[in-house]
Amino acid sequence: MLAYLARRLLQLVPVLLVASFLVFVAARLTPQDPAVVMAGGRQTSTAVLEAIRAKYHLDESVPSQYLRWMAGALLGDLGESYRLKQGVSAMIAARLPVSLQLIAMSVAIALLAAVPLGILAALRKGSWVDILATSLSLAALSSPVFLTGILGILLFSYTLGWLPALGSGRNFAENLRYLLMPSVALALNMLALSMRMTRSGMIEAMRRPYIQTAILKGLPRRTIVLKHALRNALLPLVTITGLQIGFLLSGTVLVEYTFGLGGLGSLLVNAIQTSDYPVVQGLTLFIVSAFLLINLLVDLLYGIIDPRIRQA
Amino acid sequence: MSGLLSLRGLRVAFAGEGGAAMAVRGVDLELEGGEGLALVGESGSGKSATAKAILGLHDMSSTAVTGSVRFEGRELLELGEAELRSFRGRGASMVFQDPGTSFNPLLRMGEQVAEAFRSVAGLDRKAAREAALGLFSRLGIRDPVTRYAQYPHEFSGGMLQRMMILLALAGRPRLLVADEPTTALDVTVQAQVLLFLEELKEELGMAVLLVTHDMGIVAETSTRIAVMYAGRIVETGGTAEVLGSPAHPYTEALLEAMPRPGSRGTRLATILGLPPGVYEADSGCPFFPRCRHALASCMDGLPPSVEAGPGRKSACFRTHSLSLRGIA
Amino acid sequence: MRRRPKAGRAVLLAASSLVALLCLGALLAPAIAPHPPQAIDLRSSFAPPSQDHPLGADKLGRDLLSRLLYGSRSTLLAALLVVASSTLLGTVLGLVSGYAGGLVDAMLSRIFDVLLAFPALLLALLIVASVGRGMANAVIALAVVYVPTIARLVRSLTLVESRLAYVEAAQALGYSSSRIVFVHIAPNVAPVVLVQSTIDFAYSILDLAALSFLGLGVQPPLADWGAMLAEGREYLLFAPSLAVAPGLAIMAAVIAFNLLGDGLQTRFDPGRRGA
Amino acid sequence: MTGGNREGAGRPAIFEARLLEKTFPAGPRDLLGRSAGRLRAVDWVDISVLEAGILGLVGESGCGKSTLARLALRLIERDAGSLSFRGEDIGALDGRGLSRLRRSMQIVFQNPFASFNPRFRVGTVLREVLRVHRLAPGAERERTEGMLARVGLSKELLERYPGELSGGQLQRLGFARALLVEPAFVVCDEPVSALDVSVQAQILNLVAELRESLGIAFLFIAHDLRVVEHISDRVAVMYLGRIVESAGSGELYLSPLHPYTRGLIRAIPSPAGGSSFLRDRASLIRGEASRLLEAPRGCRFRPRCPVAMARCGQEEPGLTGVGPGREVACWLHHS
Repeated sequence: MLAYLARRLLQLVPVLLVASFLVFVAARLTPQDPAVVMAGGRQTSTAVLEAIRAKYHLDESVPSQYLRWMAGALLGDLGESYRLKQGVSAMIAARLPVSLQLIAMSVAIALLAAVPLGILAALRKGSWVDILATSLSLAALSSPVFLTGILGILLFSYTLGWLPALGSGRNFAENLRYLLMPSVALALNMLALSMRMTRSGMIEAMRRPYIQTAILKGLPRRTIVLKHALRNALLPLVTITGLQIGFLLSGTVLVEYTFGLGGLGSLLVNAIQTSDYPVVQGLTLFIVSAFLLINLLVDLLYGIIDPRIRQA
Repeated sequence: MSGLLSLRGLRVAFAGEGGAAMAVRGVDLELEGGEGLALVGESGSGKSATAKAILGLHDMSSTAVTGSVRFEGRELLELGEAELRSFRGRGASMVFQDPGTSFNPLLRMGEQVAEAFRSVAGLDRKAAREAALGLFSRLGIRDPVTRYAQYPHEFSGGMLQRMMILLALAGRPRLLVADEPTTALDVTVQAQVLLFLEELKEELGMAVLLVTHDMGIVAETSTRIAVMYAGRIVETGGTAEVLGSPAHPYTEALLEAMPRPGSRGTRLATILGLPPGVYEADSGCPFFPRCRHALASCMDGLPPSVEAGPGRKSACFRTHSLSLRGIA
Repeated sequence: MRRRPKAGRAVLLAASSLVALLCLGALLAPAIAPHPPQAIDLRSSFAPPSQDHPLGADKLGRDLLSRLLYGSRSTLLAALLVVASSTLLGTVLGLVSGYAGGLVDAMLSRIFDVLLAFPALLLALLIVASVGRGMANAVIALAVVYVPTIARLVRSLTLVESRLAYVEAAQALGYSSSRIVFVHIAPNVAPVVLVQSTIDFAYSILDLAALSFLGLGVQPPLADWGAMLAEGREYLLFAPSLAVAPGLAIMAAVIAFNLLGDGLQTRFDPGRRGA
Repeated sequence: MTGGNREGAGRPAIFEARLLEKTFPAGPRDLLGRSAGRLRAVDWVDISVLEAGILGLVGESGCGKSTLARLALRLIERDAGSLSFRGEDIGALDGRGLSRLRRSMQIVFQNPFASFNPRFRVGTVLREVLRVHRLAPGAERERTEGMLARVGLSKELLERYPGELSGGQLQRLGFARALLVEPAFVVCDEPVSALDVSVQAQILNLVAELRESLGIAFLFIAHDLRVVEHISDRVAVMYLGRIVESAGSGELYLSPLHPYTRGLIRAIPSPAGGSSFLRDRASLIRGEASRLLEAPRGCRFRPRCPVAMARCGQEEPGLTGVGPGREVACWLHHS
């Protein structure tokens, strides 16, 4: 297992290096001159622009700028925002908690609902529970998060007045209320997909010969389902977790934007809209690294569930 | 004489894309306590579906099982889920074809064995663990404590099948149904597993219904044989008698198609054509189109199963007028 | 019991009719839209639904129904471009990668690894941020984002097919690699690719709308569902239909393609090969 | 060498392999994902098939017999060793040479259901062979129909899809496809193991008939010793990547020399009864073959051998002639 972990970590290095280079180059490809952006976009004298370029090493070659940036990144310094003149790392740190809480709540909501629903739908295949769950999951899969969000605001904030429409609270507890609607909106897609995977995994698992062995042992149905079938049924769900997390991170951007939450997603959108490239590249690098690490953790989880993978 | 197991007019039909797929079309079969009976047939003959029906293992949402399955006088097809659960493992038990898929790949082997002792034999956690470790030792597994914590993929196919057999016998059932238990194994391992099964049969005295396609295995293991064709039993009798002088043309054809010592350089007899499909309705003897001894009259209805000697039956119109070749 | 073929056929029929309806609406927009999509009429600002404006009008008095109808054109066309280009490229790369193996496979796989290291929308955002906003760039960005997913899928299918005896038989008969890949393997992976590209069609409608919603896709004043929704969001309190209507249009289109994907999957899935 | 046997006295070899070797990466992997071990799938194998002869190759699953089949046809590449067809070194052929070889050597596979592209009609499959090799231009229909008749299939099948055919029909079709290029040598990789006994008999008869009438030579691979002995002139027994015994078919069956061969024969359940292994437990081979990840110390069969000696743990016996046309790799039979 340790060797497996080490091997997977080692494999991450080149991927992350190339990805970071892509991120860096993408930010350099833009038609706008960073120096002009930094100067506030107004007409500025060439001398001032030259000074800005020299200060931020924009006059150096792209590879050397990249190396400088990466060296900083490794030490936790992702550069400085053109607009706000703040350190990108500090900006990320300030906005991370909201995003983390949002994502954590969404994952919890999605999985807690999806797995039982999926099991139920699989065991009662063809029943009204199954048909209802499958149809609703289609709707949930098909609704853009910003639409779900807007409908939620219309219903729960404007009409019923139960939940705040926009913004976030001052602390974790207050946030539970503020983030409830955004996290449900964000969770729906994952919930639907997870429900479908659990359902099909369960149906498949219940057909396997080892389930017949379990039946022969005279085990109660509960044990057969929860102990023998469920683990196997969850394997396909774990397999697509990487995909799900990708959706989740993408969805976070939209949800934060829709609900005016001050998290990483809205930071990214604002930075892109205002051509604040240090923020764009720093934040992208951060998200990509996090994404890769989560995927690695999921792979390890897969190894924990499935001994055949662990020992391969 | 009250038998252990009695099948009467057993039918199994699966819901398929072309309607009801009739896998078993009326099987009558008797099994005495402690007896070894082999159920033989080619693929699609309905032998596995018959075996699963005895244990009530068909998925009832898509399968219709009708007729009668009596075990020690009790009608199994009328049992509820709870009664079936206590019957399985204690009354009758089963071993499947592929030991590699018979065990849950994600659970430790020891746990899977101990679980059976807890459930079927009613042992507590500690006693079940002891029983499982004892089972490991009995199988000659070195270092049973380490192996207890290993997973199915770390065991060989032959070992898994032997474990499966012992698991199936944990509740001391009077009948063991073995569905092609050695088909997935190599021939040397097959011999080991068959021998193992034979020893257990002697030791525990349970009846064994062995489902197989291999006449050699039948001859080695079972005192009686039932030959299945297209969802029906066409011939039953003592193994030596049936193989030595078959009463049904299908049995004869099967035996003649087998390569055997001394057959080199000769043409093997073959059975032309295909068995009737699972959706096809009966018309005359099902073997008629492929039968070398068929007469035009064989198309008139289903041949009844008739006496063909002491303890023997054959479902052929010409049972008494044919003299068929067997193997010496 | 297997899902009954009848139910599968009903899903397929419903989905195809929905998709057909969408395409018809987009094609006939100039004929059936009551107004030109960009026609400003300040007297009708925030007009409620009426004979003249069946769904009402927006702040500039532009007819909502007409804008929705025209919006479907850009959405469907853009999604089609994204899916067609990414499927074509992804399939070819996946086939080659899976069949050739060795160095070619290793290099392509590493490239896909890197692209897949980005959450999908994030990569699209990054590309749009660097090449500039607008519909054409959004299409390019999403096409790039979708290629590795398709390629991975096709690669794994190709690996499975390559091990089947019919491919080995073709090799033993001395058929050329390109014949084996494109004549023999490709038709056998096609059904799965078709299902995936249908689902991708649904996803690309969502992603395109998301880019427009963030102001990085189709630019105003062009009629586009995502952009309309973003605009309408500002008047959510007193004219909710301006945001909700385009949102529901997006959802309906996505449901149609997801349903089509589901239907195709049940159609292709059962018993593809004997034994 | 496997060549000089009584059955084929005077006939030259059509196909020969010498010191053939193939390993696959296996076992635990290191930090860079490379496997430490190499599975020795085919380990110094010599075989030769005579013109119009049938060499049977028998062994249990994982012994390397299917790998050997693919090596012979160069569907996969060997690590070492030489291959020759009618005296010509075919190991180094590429491009045009290989394409010419494909017309001389063909293969029929184990699983008939996977052997055909499910999307092509039978007629398309067969005509494609002729087209690619530019055979019988203009007479494709006659050729394919003739070939179907040759393997005992009706020409109505031309319009059917493989999914509509039975296993036996598909396996005949496999022979038809292989025979269209008029090969002189056909490798059969477990062609009957997926089939019922009645269909198996049809295929065995077909192989015998093809050899008689067309003079085709076969390498016939199976795990069923009875099948191999029925169809072959000579039989080679393979164990964990190596040939351990070879002899004329009848001779091998009557008087096996290698303990493995003996155990293999004893393990076959016999429908005639009498020779039951259940009554003669001592002759049973113990244990199961495990994968060879490194060269074994001593004889590779020793862990399961009922008659192993001290020497068997030190040195691996080579295949040695012990009589006319008989070879065995066992210290018991080395003088």
